[in-house]
Amino acid sequence: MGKFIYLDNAATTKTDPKVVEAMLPYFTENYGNPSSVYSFAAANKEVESEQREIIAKSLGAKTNEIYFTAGGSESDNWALKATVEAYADKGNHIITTKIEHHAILHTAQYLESKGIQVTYLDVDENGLVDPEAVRAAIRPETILISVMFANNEIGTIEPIKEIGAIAKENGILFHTDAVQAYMHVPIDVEELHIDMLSASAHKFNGPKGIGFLYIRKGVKIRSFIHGGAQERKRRAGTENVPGIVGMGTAAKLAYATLDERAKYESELRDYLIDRVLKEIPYTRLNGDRVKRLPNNANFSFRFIEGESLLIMLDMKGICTSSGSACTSGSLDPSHVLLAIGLPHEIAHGSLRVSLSEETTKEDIDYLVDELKKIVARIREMSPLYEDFLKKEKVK
Amino acid sequence: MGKFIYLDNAATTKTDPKVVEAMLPYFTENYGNPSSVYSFAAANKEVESEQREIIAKSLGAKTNEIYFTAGGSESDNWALKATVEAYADKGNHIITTKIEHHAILHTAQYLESKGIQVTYLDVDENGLVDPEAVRAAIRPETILISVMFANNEIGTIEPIKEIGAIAKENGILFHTDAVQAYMHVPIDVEELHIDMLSASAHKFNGPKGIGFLYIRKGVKIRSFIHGGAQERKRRAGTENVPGIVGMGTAAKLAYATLDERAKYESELRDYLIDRVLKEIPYTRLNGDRVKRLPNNANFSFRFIEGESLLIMLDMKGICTSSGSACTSGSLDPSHVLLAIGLPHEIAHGSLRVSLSEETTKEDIDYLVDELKKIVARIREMSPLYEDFLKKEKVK
Amino acid sequence: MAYSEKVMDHFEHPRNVGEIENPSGVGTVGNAKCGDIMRIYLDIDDNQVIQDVKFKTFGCGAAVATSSMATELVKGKTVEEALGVTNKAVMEALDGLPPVKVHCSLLAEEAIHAALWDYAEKHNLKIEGLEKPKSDIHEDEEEEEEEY
Ligand SMILES: Cc1ncc(COP(=O)(O)O)c(C=O)c1O
Ligand SMILES: Cc1ncc(COP(=O)(O)O)c(C=O)c1O
Ligand code: FES
Ligand code: FES
Repeated sequence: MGKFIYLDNAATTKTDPKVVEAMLPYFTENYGNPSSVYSFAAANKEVESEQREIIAKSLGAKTNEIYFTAGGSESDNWALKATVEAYADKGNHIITTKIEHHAILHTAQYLESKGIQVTYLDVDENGLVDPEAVRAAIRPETILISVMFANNEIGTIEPIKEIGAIAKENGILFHTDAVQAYMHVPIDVEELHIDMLSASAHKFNGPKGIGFLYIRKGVKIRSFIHGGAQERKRRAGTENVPGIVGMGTAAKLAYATLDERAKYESELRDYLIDRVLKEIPYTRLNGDRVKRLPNNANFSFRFIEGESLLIMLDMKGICTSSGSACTSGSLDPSHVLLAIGLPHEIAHGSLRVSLSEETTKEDIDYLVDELKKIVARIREMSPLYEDFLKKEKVK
Repeated sequence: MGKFIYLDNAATTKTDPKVVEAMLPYFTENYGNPSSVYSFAAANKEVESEQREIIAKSLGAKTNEIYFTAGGSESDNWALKATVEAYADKGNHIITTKIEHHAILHTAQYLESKGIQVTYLDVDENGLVDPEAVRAAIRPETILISVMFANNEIGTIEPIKEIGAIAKENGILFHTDAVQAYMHVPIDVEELHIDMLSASAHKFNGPKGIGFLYIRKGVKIRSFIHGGAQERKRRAGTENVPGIVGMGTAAKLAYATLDERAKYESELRDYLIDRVLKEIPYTRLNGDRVKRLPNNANFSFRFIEGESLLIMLDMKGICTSSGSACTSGSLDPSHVLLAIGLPHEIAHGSLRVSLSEETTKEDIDYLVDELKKIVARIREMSPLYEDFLKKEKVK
Repeated sequence: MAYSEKVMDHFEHPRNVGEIENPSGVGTVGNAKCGDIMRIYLDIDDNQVIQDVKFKTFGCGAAVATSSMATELVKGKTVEEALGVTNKAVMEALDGLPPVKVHCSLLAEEAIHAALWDYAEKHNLKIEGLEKPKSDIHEDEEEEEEEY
């Protein structure tokens, strides 16, 4: 297969073999339905609750504040839709931002179609939300503020603590989509005044198809999936025991290494950013230089279209992405890059590189060397570059 | 551990080791996000589509009519909630039955709280829905009929074909919760006029946390989980590739053995039913004697409370249940048993035994032998039995 | 993205990339806003035979491959024959394109037409069947079912 360098860990991660090993017995041996009476299955209730505890601890939360879901998208949908229902008598306005993941944005748009008022806050050129803008957007009928912890495309980490404080001060619920941040930066729901938090296991070396929603005790919460009495009657469906064990195990492993991983990855990330900006002309870094996920780098190369770049990198065995994976079916430029003010044609030429602890300096060097060649080659082909050079000459 | 006889396959099944084996590479090797551009991950799109095809074929459906979900409960919620939304301009009435799984019932009740009219049809003493009652319940504003394929407690198989025909005749959508029936009885969505069908992998030796909703082409369908463009923009969330492969593999294996399994299990089931009814007095079979799932037997033992029975069987290494697993948190007698007309005290003393192809005649003999002893022992303790015996004596 | 081997080949080794000095005709279509611009240069001799053709493309893999294939298809053809090189012909020559990428092949057809139009204007010719190219071809692009 030749070279294979996986640099799209923001899209999904490899499930840790230790995680898979922990899951295995729950498929063919301890396969009981945790809601059953007999001991064979009831033991799985215990196992589940251990995983819940691991996750709760990692957030400074209580065990019964963690609700398992099928992933980040379900958690986001649940948080928004259920809050809007439970707090309908208080108001009908929610505040979010223009750079949320589609799991929030499309849900908010859906809610708009049901008569909910939604404010989509602007961000600055680095993708930062201004806490004062949050404050200014609050109305008497505001029931929820939902601001992502860190952006999935440009990696910017939002001022969650400040926003949490403003929410608390105003008695408004605060939800954060931490799918990209959880287990990549430290999070304490008390310190940050977070009332609800979404996460997804496959973003931290856990399995796909499992995630959770943290819901602070006291928050009125309605079911999103109605039915059986699982998850304290809040989320119906036979528990995905192997998935839950996988997520718990991944959380345990990731929590233990959080600091050193963050340090390692951010040094490598900075090395990557420095080399690219220095060695490839007409290039910009998207997202905040400092307030950024340890494993994320996002560049725009002028005169270049993203897909060609991805395919050429793929031919060299390098996996990267141009925006979020789940919208790659779409041909529109990223709403995030437009929100930070990039013109369309530059937004089209962006590249997201997301590292893992397994990424090496050699990988990065190989990436940058290939990138230089590929960018040069695509620019050769680009009518925009031609026009640009002609104009430059005239000057 | 001594004896271990698992007779609760309606609650969940053992994941087939072949299924687990098929899933394994998708955790640690082919872990790519199927929506990504590069070939490493895009290959998973193909794999996904192969699984979709296996499932479609097993139902006589088209590949693009299968939508993956996180399980039966999500499928049921999606079918009902999205239909109500998409067809709001046509009407606000849905028809279902009193013996549905809670994933349907609680969803219907939720919809009632939103102003939807719901008719809950009665069933006869065997749990059968009368197709003519369905016809009689239809109103001009009826938009959906949802009748389960087979009941999860008493195993009764409903007259789906007749109901499907009535729905079709009247231009009304027909959904069936086939979570218990799929891969246990043959289903052809064309022949049965089914427009939507819910299924869950862990009920046919696939993994937990994955299921699907069949949606006939042409049915207007809204998203239930909003976000990314997965599942033809209908169900957001990074695809659970190992889960999907697990479900597809399980479907393939189960489809190939459907007839012989059904034959084997129903013979064993009949042997069990005959022995119990003959050897344990004051006992009745719940559910239809003939129109019944091959693997389900459900008994009521008078003067007995179900939980004691389960625990004593558990002590003998036998796993069974009294109703559906997901309501075992509740102390109410089963709504299904009440719907078929059992008085409360008898409904409390019921036992569901659900077989698998691994169940042997020896297992059944052991169960019946133990059951006889246990039932006798509990009755010894029962004041109801004491009263009954005294009354009998007087006669 | 399921590209055919032909598409990948033309993407990896695009034919006729570049510029022609003093071309007989040049056409640029597309819109950088939508993420694609294609420019085709034609060198046409006195017998209205296309002697040389070059392209530049800012666009996705399909756009690059269709540009490359389109230039191959028109090279050596007469102006009239070149008009017959439709997006369908380009797609077929590439063994097809994924549905979301069909419009990229339209771009190639449009770019050739635009270059021919430029040639006709410069030489005061009227070419039968050639219409003034639209500048933005993305207006009527359709994806699958609409609602969410
Ligand atoms: C008839 C029926 N419908 C729905 C469900 C829900 O399926 P799941 O628990 O996989 O969500 C079940 C089983 O629990 C069932 O038996
Ligand atoms: C910020 C953010 N939110 C939500 C999601 C959705 O998570 P999932 O795909 O696990 O449903 C993702 C990733 O896809 C994400 O990056
Ligand atoms: S006696 Fe224990 S549940 Fe009622
Ligand atoms: S050129 Fe528009 S997406 Fe291919």
